[in-house]
Amino acid sequence: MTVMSLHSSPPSAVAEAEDLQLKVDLCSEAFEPFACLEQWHRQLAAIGRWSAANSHFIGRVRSMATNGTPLLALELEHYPGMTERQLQQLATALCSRHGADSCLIQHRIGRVLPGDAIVLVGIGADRRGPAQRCCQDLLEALKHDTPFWKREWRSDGTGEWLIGNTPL
Amino acid sequence: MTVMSLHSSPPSAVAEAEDLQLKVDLCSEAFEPFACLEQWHRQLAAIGRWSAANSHFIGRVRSMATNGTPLLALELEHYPGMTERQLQQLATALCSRHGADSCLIQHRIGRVLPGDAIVLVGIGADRRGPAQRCCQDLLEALKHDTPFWKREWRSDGTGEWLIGNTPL
Amino acid sequence: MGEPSAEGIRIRLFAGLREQAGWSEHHWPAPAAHPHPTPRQLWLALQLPGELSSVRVAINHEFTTADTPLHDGDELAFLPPISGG
Amino acid sequence: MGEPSAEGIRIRLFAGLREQAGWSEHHWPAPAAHPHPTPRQLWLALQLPGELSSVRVAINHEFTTADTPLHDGDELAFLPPISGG
Repeated sequence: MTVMSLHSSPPSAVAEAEDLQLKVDLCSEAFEPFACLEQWHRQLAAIGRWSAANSHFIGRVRSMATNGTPLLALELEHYPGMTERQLQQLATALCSRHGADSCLIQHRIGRVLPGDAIVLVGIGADRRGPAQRCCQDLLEALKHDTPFWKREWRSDGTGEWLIGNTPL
Repeated sequence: MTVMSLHSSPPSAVAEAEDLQLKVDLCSEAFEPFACLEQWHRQLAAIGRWSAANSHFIGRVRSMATNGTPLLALELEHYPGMTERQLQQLATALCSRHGADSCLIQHRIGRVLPGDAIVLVGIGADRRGPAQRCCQDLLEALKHDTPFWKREWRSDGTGEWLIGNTPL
Repeated sequence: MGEPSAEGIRIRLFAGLREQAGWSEHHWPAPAAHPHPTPRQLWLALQLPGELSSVRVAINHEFTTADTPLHDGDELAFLPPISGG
Repeated sequence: MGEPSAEGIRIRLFAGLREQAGWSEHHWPAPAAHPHPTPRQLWLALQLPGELSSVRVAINHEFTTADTPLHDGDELAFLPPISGG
């Protein structure tokens, strides 16, 4: 599995949120969301940074294309460099705003099959409200303000770029 | 591990939401939230009932008592029979309201140690908004409308019943 | 007081309320002369501690009001403030 | 047009916009006579398809406006509607 990992923050982000535990990966092959979460929580616990409140979201690729025909696969394009930078900036800003303590983002790139996890967001905070709100806001930011593009490959052989996202 | 399991709905609940995949357990010993989630998702996938949007919440016992002293353990009392029934009714009603497709609840009873998972709520739906909102609402319902009582056992040997919950 | 029925009413307390009262379960032999007491009447009759307004009432595992008439065989519970999750 | 600078401006397209335009990357040799073109000017000069108002503009991996002056060595990207997550 090829993973582009951004475990450390750039100098400017570190100054803003030096206590945030942040891990952002773009995964070019399938990832197991629960194994990722378990490992992340284990890492946090090992440094005494586990949280009382943990909110997670896992998005999986649907079986149907937006036109109602069977979906063969989604193709995920991104903007190497900007996508990682944007994810890290958005996560740092939102975790700071909500007072969250930890943030895990895993996002697929490349060809993703129906049923496969395409995105995982995990937020740890001291209270459930901030954890839940931060997880929601980060998911929206990731869907609307991070350079990812989805192309649907359909069973009739056609491929079409999606314009925007499914409604909230 | 002793588990009181409620995998099937009572006749009345089945009629209201026959399509809901529901699993509610009261666990008298520590549970591994990610192993539970993975197994649950595997079960749903096996019957073709996996969801595109999955929202989870995991609550862990804090290290500090509400008076700021170290916490030895939480003691979780419940009302056998009513607690299970209430969880099932609340989950069925909220999943129906939000249009969620699956619901997993795991809740500890007995003596729970700091860092241990005390509650797990997992909701599957077709879209992220319903999944997130249902997960939040069910967590609040579980905290305020299900007969559970927490007693803090503190390092000075005292034990005190908590009145209500931490703020949202 | 009249003759108690065969079943009567089972009364249960939990958590802090149980400890303040000093008991967890009580059998109330519903007298023929007053067969349908309310939870409020039993709260007073049993001299339970604190204010009834601070607890919730459940009959047969369902929340209800303190003025719901009880029936022979019912299980009544007084629930102090809940702290789940 | 004047003499192109050493670096010029790197222009990138993505997804549907890339396919409509038929190219993914273009080097714009910033002329000395007009060293600070804006993304809007380049969009028109390159005759890119569709409306500029439907795409977002990034310079050096940061979102910005279509009227931000570009500098020698900048990377400009036109981003069609995003669909992440």
